[in-house]
Amino acid sequence: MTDTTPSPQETTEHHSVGHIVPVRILAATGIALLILTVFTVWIAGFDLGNLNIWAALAIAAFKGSLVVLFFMHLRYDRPFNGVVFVTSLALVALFISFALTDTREYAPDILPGDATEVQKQLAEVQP
Amino acid sequence: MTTIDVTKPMPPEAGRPAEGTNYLNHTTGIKSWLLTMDHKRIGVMYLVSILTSFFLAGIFGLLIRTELIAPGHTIMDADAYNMMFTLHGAIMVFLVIIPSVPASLGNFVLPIMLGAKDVAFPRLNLFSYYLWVTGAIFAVAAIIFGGVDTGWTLYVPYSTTGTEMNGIIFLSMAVFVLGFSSIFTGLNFIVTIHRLRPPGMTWFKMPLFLWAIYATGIIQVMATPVIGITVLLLIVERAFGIGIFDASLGGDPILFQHFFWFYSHPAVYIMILPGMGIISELISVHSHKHIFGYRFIAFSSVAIALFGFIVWGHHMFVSSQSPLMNVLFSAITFSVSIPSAVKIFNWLATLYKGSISLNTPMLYALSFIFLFTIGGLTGLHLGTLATDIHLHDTYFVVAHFHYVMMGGAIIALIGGIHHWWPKITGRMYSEFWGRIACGLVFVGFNVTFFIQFVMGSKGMPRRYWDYTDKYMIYHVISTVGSYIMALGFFITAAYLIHSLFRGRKAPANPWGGRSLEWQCSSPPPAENFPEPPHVGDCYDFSVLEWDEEEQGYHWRHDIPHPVGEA
Amino acid sequence: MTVSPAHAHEHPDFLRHHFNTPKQQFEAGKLGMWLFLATEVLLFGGLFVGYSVWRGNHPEMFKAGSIFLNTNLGAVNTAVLILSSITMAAAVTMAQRNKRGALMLFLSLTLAGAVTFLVIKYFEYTHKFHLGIYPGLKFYEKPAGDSHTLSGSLVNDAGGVDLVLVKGTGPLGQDVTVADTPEAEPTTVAPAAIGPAGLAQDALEPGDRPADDGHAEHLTHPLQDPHRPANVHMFFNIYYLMTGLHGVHVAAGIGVLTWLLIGAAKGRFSSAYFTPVDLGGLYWHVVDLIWIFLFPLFYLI
Amino acid sequence: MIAHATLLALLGTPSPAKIPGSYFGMPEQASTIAGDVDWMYDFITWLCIFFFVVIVGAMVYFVFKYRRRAHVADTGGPTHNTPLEVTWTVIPLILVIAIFYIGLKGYVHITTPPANSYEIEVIGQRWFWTFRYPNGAAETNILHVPVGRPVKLTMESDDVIHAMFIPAFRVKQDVVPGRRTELWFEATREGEFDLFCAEYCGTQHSQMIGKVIVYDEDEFEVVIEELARWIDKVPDEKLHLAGALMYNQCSSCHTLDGSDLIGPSFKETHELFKAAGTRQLIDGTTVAVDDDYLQQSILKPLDQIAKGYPSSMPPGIGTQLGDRKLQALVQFIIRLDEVAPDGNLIEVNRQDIVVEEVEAEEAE
Repeated sequence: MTDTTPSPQETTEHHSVGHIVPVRILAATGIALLILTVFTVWIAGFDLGNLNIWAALAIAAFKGSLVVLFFMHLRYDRPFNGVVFVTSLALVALFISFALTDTREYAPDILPGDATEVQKQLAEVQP
Repeated sequence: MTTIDVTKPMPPEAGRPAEGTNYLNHTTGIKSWLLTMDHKRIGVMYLVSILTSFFLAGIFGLLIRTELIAPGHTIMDADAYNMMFTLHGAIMVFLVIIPSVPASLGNFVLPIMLGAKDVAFPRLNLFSYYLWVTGAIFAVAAIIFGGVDTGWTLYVPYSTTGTEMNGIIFLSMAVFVLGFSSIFTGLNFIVTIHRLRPPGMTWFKMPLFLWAIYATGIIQVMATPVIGITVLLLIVERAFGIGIFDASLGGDPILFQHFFWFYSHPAVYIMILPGMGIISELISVHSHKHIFGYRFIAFSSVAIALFGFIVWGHHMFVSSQSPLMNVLFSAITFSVSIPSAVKIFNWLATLYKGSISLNTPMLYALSFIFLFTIGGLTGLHLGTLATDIHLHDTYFVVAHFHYVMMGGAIIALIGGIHHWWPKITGRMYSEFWGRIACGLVFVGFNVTFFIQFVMGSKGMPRRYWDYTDKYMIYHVISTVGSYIMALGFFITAAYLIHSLFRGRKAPANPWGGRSLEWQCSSPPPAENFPEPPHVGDCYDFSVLEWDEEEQGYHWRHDIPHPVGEA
Repeated sequence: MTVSPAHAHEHPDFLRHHFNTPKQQFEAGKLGMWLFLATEVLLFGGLFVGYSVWRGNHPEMFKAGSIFLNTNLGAVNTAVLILSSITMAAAVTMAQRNKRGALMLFLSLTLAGAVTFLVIKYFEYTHKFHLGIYPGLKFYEKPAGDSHTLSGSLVNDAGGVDLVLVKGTGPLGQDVTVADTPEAEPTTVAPAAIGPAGLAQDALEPGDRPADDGHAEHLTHPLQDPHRPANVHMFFNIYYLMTGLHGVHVAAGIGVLTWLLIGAAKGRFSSAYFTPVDLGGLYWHVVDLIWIFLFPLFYLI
Repeated sequence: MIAHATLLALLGTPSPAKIPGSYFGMPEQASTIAGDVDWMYDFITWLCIFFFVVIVGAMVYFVFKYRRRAHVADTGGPTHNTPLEVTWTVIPLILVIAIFYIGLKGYVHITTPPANSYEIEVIGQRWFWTFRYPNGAAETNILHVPVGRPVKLTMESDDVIHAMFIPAFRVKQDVVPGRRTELWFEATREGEFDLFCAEYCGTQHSQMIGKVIVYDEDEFEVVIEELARWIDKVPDEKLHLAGALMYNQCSSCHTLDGSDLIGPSFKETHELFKAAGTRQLIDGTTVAVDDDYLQQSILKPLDQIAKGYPSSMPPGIGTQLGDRKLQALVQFIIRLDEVAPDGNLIEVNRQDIVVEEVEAEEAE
């Protein structure tokens, strides 16, 4: 490579590498995360039925986004790095949704009470 | 687009270091190989290791075919046979085909084709080679300490509670380690292609082989971790009885199949995509004709990689997967056939009005089109729900995946080895014996596997040590074919090894290739390019001319270097 | 093409030969790390799939099992990891600003957080082991020599019988040991409406259940609770799997942080070259990220 | 399931077409769906042949026509043609959508058992199949079905995954532990057909094969009635011969000639019984080989595992036999020297050992 011909990837800020995130933003993010942790524990104390699961997951997802965007600099980073990360999350989501859809669909075919290994042993021992 | 200052044509000698030194001899000693970080040497080490494994697993394959020549006990008992087909499958898949093209040829030519000095992370590259070696050692340990008879698919509950053979944990560890070797290779190549392209090497100037390797890298990075966690779960399931997969402990055996195929279907594309990349190069170079429909081929590679992630359930149509998912997966499965068809048609169009030379690499490329077309088309029978129910787990499937995996991936690998052999070793092999051997392999392959389509549709289940007499004639033909094929491979090994010692010195560009590796000397210098190379249209052959004296092609002196014309 | 072979003057020591500029090297490293993190996400992703399906099939087991996890310790551990993430991010900023002393300070704090996390985890695990909750069915196997005994008992430190081991050989030939308790009636394995584990759909009525006050110590442990669903210890298998793999990653993180601290002490990092600190930081944040999901999934819901 | 029903409603059951036999190697047809499946199979195969001929034909023609005649570096020629490329993307797309649709129609038909199906329970075990009929009859490895009546197999596995595969009926379904899976067919011809295990299940996977025998409706009733009752018609002194008829259930693990398979050879057990000997167990104790031992080791095989052998025998085998058949097996081992004098089973026919007067008693 030459001085006069930057590679396609190179931007104008040839000599500065990476983005510096000020400590005060980091501290603010961290405090938000701690508050959210307290919040999620507090909200789990209420019996909201299935809503508990979704609330906990939503808070966790929000916390995760904060970590990724600020601690991991993704907000200031090349978009492609974000694409990589989001792709991996999307694949996990795809995997979970397909596997769950399938197991829910065939759940009626599952033999009731068929932890056979456990059951047989119990049956043999108990008179 | 970046503008490049072009003032003079690239001299044919460009990139050539002092006479006689190249990557093979610039340093010597066993240590200079074992600790090398040069992608070319790592590629060569991979090539030797992978071909050794191929030889071993090929012998297993021959033993399987020999056992099956007649019903009942022929040369081994049922347990030995079960172990044999397990090892044949596991070694071929995990140690040979998955790493074959990317790790050996990909490692060797990728940075040179790209115009880079090395891959992005040379140390990681060497590390992934040693991970491969570790995986191979684990696989050998699996044979020595207990054996494995689960089939390469490791289905639970057979693998967790059903088998008396204890090699399963070693084999699982081998798969885990080999998985990470594959991940690091893919990761390395993706970063290399993203960040190490020299000036002028835009995405659409890359040779199609690089697009294929890039698409492969995506799958390697995004799918392989799942097989890692799958075998980890398998190990804890077998060792401790965790109960995730074992129905007798409340788990779900079908879930294991989801886990397994979430990786192993995309892995099919890890195997075939690089092969398709090789064929794109071979067809174009040996026809001396610009590749037809560059963008369609490039995008079809990426499309195959992406679609490949959402079709895994078509391995589970009769597994008692829910009908809803069966229908969904069948529908998506058909979408994968389109990009493959596009590639085939584009290769044909490339042949049109070409100047086709029937030398050995080209013969392999044409064999690939022939065999892969059969393999791909018979996929239609298996993707169709109603017919798959009958054909699933029969020899029809065995024939289908051998046409794709062997007729596709392995034939492409062998073709690629012949294509780049002069570049890698600096020697020419015997063209005569090359064609003979290719013919034997081609004929033997078809005799071995085509008959298995018939046998399968007649209902012969796979993985059977014994069978009823009515299938015998097909088995006999198949076994005879496998011997013919083996003869072809032995001849190949013989003349290639012979060429190392007695072969004619290879010119820099024996075929008239246009991509950057043909602009280096044969073998290439250690540094690849002392200066960043010039990049042009890598399928524009008009800049080359034949040199009778050198018995190869060189750059035309009267034409300015074509960089910047786009 | 103009080639300036003499750009060696800006070819600093840390720049490896096949890169042309520090920026190229930095960005290659960064992309490589993000790809690696994607593989980590998918590795854990498999376990999250296992969790979802297992939970879908055995919801009652999660209800009965998660009571015995100590929410307070889990929350403290979450806070510890978040704090260590803050200090790690700060360490990167300090490296970028050439502040070596501050860099070392923040790295040390991060390291302390990692160690604290593992220490707390150690106490959580040992407490469960003390209760006789081990990962895996086969883990209960007694030493060889009496493989034919059909039952035995595990005596805890206090001299009481914690659980009875039912031991024998399964129909597939493998040795099988099943934990059971004297109190558990065979009727507790009534067939479930849905789900293969032989569990009553909701064996635990809210009234039977000890209050979740975050202190599991005074509860009868799950294997002795007569109202428990059968096989409730299977819940702990997925718990041990996921937190265990996470723990391994924390341990690896300790290695990385130590290596960074040594590098910082030797003055290897500067505003021009801080790639290892940055990449180590990315790894550490992902370890934090995964825990952010594990905590509510096991301790809260 | 709901989604499945919806699909069924949308598509309707009748399949597009039927053919009497396949051009391309499918086995004989013996079920109502076989004609559909073969039609689809042949349709796809014709399509494949068409594309194969076009592709390979073009390839061979080009290779011949444009073979290299001189060292030309470049030949010109087209480098792309977007309309053409779009065409050969879209046409295969339309074709595969069509194939998917016909496959889907057939599939929904194949996987939806009619409501009036005759139900047979199937247990897959290593390495044999057990079929149980509504009237209590049971047999291993031979499936008796009536012609012209839908039959539904409800299948469970006792150990690992197996797969029920009947090529002549074009049906296959995995049999998964912890799950109940179903498969249905309606046989169209009388005769004997192959039945395979198609999912790898270990050492004797390839011996886990059997027969489907299709009868006309009346004959079928007779056969399964006979199957349920025959053991009651065997007089006590001929019970050992009845045991010989049942030996095929044991043969994958226990030999008659003294050689070892998975379990101890019956010959060895027989000799121990004759000599009033004892057998070493894996826990180090010994047990007298007497009548009671023989019964118990069939009923509760896991309680007394002979030294040197794995504890592999499924407990279900003994309990599902019923008392009379259990006695038959015990007698079979006790009198093994009569039924298998040289390690080979003598030929026994069911008709020869069944006594009619016993039947008369039963009839009362």
